[in-house]
Amino acid sequence: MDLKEWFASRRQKREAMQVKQPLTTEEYCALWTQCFQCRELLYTRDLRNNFHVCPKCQYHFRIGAEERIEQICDAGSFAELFSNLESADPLGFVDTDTYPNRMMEATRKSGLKEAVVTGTCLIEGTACALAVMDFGHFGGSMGSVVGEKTTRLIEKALELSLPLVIVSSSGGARMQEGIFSLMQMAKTSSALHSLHKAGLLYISVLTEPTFGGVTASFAMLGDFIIAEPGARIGFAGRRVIEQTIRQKLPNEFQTAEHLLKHGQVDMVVERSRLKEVLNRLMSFHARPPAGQPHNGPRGRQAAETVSRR
Amino acid sequence: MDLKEWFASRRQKREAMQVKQPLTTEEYCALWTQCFQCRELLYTRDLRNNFHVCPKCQYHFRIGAEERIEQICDAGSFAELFSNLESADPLGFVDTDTYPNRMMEATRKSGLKEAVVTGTCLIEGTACALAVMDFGHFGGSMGSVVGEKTTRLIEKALELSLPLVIVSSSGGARMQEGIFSLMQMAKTSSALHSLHKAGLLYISVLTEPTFGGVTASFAMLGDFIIAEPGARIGFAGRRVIEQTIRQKLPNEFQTAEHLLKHGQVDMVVERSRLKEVLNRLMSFHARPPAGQPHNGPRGRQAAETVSRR
Amino acid sequence: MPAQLEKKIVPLEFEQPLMLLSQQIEALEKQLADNPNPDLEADISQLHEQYNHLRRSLYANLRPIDHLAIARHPQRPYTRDYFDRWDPQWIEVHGDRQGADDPAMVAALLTLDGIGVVAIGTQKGRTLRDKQQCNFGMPQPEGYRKALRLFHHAEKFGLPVVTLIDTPGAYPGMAAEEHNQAQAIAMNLRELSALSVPVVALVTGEGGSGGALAIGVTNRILMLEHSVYSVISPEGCASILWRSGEKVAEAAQAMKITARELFSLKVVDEVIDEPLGGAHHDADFAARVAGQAIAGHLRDLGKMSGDQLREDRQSKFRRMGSFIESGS
Amino acid sequence: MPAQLEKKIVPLEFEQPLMLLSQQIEALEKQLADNPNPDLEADISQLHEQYNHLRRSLYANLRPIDHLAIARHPQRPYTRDYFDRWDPQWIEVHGDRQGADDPAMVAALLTLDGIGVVAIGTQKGRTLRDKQQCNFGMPQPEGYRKALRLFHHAEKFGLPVVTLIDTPGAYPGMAAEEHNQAQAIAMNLRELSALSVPVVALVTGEGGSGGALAIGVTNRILMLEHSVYSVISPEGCASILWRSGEKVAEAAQAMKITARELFSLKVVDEVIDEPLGGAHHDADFAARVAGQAIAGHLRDLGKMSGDQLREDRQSKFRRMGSFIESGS
Ligand SMILES: [Zn+2]
Ligand SMILES: [Zn+2]
Repeated sequence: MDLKEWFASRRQKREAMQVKQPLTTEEYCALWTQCFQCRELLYTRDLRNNFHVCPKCQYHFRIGAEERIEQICDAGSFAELFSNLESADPLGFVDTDTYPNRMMEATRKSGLKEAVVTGTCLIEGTACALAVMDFGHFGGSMGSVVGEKTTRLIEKALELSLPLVIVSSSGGARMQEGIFSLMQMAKTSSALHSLHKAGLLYISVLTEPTFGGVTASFAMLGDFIIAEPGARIGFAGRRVIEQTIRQKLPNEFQTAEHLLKHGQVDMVVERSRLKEVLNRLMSFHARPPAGQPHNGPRGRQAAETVSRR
Repeated sequence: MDLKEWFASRRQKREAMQVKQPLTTEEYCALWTQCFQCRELLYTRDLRNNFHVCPKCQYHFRIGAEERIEQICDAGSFAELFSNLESADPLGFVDTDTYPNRMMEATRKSGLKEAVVTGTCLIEGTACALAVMDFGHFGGSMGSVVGEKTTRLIEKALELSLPLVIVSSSGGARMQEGIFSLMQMAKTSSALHSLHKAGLLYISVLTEPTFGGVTASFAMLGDFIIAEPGARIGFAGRRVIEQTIRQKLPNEFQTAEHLLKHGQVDMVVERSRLKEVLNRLMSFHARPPAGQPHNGPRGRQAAETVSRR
Repeated sequence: MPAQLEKKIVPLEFEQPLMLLSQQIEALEKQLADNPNPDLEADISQLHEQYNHLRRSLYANLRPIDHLAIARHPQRPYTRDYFDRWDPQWIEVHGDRQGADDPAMVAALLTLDGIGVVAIGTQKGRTLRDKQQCNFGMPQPEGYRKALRLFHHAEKFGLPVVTLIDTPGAYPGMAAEEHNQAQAIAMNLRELSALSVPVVALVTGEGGSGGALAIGVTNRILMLEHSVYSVISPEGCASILWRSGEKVAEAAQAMKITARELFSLKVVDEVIDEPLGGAHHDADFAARVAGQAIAGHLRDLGKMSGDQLREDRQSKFRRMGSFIESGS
Repeated sequence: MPAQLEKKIVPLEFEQPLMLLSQQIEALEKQLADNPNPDLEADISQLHEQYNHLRRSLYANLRPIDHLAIARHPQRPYTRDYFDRWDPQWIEVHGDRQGADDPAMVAALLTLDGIGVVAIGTQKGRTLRDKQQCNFGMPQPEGYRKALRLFHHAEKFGLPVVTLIDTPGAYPGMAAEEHNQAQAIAMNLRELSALSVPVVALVTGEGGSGGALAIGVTNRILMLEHSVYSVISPEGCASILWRSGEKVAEAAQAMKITARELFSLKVVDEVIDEPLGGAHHDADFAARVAGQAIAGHLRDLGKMSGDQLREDRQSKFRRMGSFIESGS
């Protein structure tokens, strides 16, 4: 079988699967993946071992919450929290389909119950509260559950004096929850005020893509904001802006690198270094400064708390 | 005697006076003044009664500290403070003349001992601490005495829980005091932090011209910043900028109106309304808001304190 | 002659039947003036009655999209109209202190029913020039930063804050993105949530998305009867979910954007009645009623301490959302 | 061969005699290599001695304008050079969060002699491209606002702050004025004065006016031996007071801009010796000595409480100035 035939058969196989049953992770990650940017054909296992970053052009593929957690948490340290929350349908929303049907579809595609996974973990030995959004679930849109889980995680960080890391990826609001979706921006931001006042560290990691209500709330409120290379990040979507200003936007507009230049993110960090950088930032801020008694060894206390779980 | 002759004789008279003795205010304010902007010839007494604002084109003439105090304080209410401070010559500074000689010359011209006059007063019945700078004295430059008097006034406002009003007019630093001149920026700004934390109101009034170290310290730190129409205000001088960027600046650049457009001042207020606006702002912030017990009637207490003086 | 015709009010599409009837009445009244006739007079009187009946039933049965139309009526009172009526001597303050003054966000010191407040509101602009200057009510980051400066000012001086919301949303422009619109909004959400002074919002027209919420994290949220508040414009929602620009009415219906629906959902604390037909029929009246309602809430809130006010506001938004929690 | 020639150090004007001597030595040494000769060897040895003597006496008798020249030496170590040597793993953080990242103001998290600090410094740029990007070390308002963000960050986390000063001053440009350079500096003065963490400044090169002071309101002010600090550049002072671009040396003399003079005036707390000829002769050494000095002060300051640190800093600047107070 030559490559062309192989692709054709894979396509057929995929299509067949899509109508029959949810894809397992194994099946979806077929043997070969073509780089979106440089078009190189990559052996999927290698790609995965390389953090899903193209070894040729450094293109950072989107990854789901599960893989992200694998990449940045110490093995086995992630303890999920608040997984018992599920979306309701407060408006009885129907567009061309009902909201409950769309939720089922999202879960079938992503294997997740919601667009954010929350919990505590160790990152190179440093304990923290971690939220990871998954664009693959309902476009990473923020409904009541995303807002609630994130808020509860912030409260958990406050309770345990843990640093907080949120890895964002979102298309924006969950329109099907109407005003409730909007209000999650206020809820999460307000909780972050308490965290801020308590002097706890919050690192926001922005990944491809992060837009709308998520950007305009917790994602932009980090003490440090890290973006992944090439990630597109903004408030308004590219198309909306182009329609408004009636001109084409430059290619680099709203990329991580563009945001760095415009002072919106602290650093652009390749995925392979993310874990290390997160740990360094957390360790740096956990250490009591020379002779300063008013800043306790938060990190260490916290690690004990988490490992006691 | 026709007008031309009259001018000639006036010029002669002036020149004669200048070599003989310091001019008194009476002599200096001759009968007629030509508007710098519209060239209209104005009867000086009328001009003075009109706040030294051209009735034809609204050009705001520079006025000295004495006249400013007259214009905005309730008659007889101004009680000067810290007039016992005089400049020293810490560097033994000599350029083409000595610093002490230049100080004497400045005093001869302005009739003032220093470039700022400080005290307490009532403005339409509201007590406040007031500093007024005088560009006519040493170009309103900030040396140790300007910094010290201003700082003491801020401390006085803090002590008496008075709102603070500073009317600025300055060419910048007093170069003859070298580093000490620079440090007045830190001294005054630091004192304003205490005032700010104490929740006291500070209104900064910017008048023609306000530049350099004064702008980059207390003048820009007001809770409200008011500018006089047409006043030129900035950090760097126009000429320095033009030399740096090698192009002509637009006419309106660094005017009060330009600053308003660029979000740097709260309002541009004509001189005839300044007293009223100052009072309204101070009264507004003195009043305890409805049912809010945590904001006492500062204004009234303060007025008693000042009238008890 | 019906009052709204005297004031040259532009009729909305759903108001066409009313307008036709009113034109008929006008024509007959002209005829009557030229040629007095008791029968005609009786007819006219009956038509007047019919008109009033139609008017009441029309406004009693508005669809969400009709409310939206009223909320966006070009003659609807804007923020400056309310400020003018509440305190003719209100003091405007300008600027973010960092480079711009955004006319789409108006900041004021004013006295409302005897209470000195810091008032902030989005402004759409009335004339074409105003509209352009105000970006049709869409603030830039600089506008949100001006608001934030005034929020902190209010905190410093213990002044209550009133916000008026009437915006399609934050401006989706290039400079707005580059100046970090998202961060400007997020900071306002965070800081506004934690003020220790009473904060009350009134949605006067359109409450558009995060751009509205950025001045809407308040102890009380009031809405004028015909105002709307939504996470995305019905047009945007229709084009994304229905992939059709024609399904705006359906989107408006599905999202529950009207004052009364949001009151039922417990997101909004009070719906303020407007003059029949909308606030633009009697701006003075609308401003008076709205001002009194806000002042009432400020007086209530004024009984709380700073900590209580912050706690009240934060727990209000803490509760927002709807989800299912299974036993874990 | 003298060390500084090996490193291809660009000589300053006042260093010309040294350079001539060094060239002579070089020529003779070449000759010696081709043609061994004990007399020549003795001559050379004597010349070396003479060279060292001249060098010591030259650097012991520098005029203010010579210090200025060393402070501005194109090979002088810049902020990034110090950071690299103090902590090769230092983490750079960027941006004012509001639209720009100013390369003329570098912000870092780094560990200095075991102490984690927030470090801020002006950066002149080494290559032509760097220089242009860094505006030759003249920050824009956005740079000062980045610094302010990091000052507040340090306060939140109880981290000491170290600032490195090497700037001709804030940038006198059009956008800088429109973005309110003055306010950016003033806010830094106010906020920096009130931090409750230890703050130490080191003037490494030029301390230019308000643009330097904006990161210089610190508990301790240290200066490298050849660095300068002044209210206006000697050039600016000469052109204003002498109305002559040729009186720069006089102006530099009159203003008392050198580290030792400012130490005598009690404005500066410590003068840090540089390698003979200046820090650019041995950047590693200069960085080590400076780093140890700073760390020492941080350790001293670390014994104070937050309130004491603020009080210490504020009263330090409260005392600055020289005036006559007559009995009132
Ligand atoms: Zn690739
Ligand atoms: Zn005139």
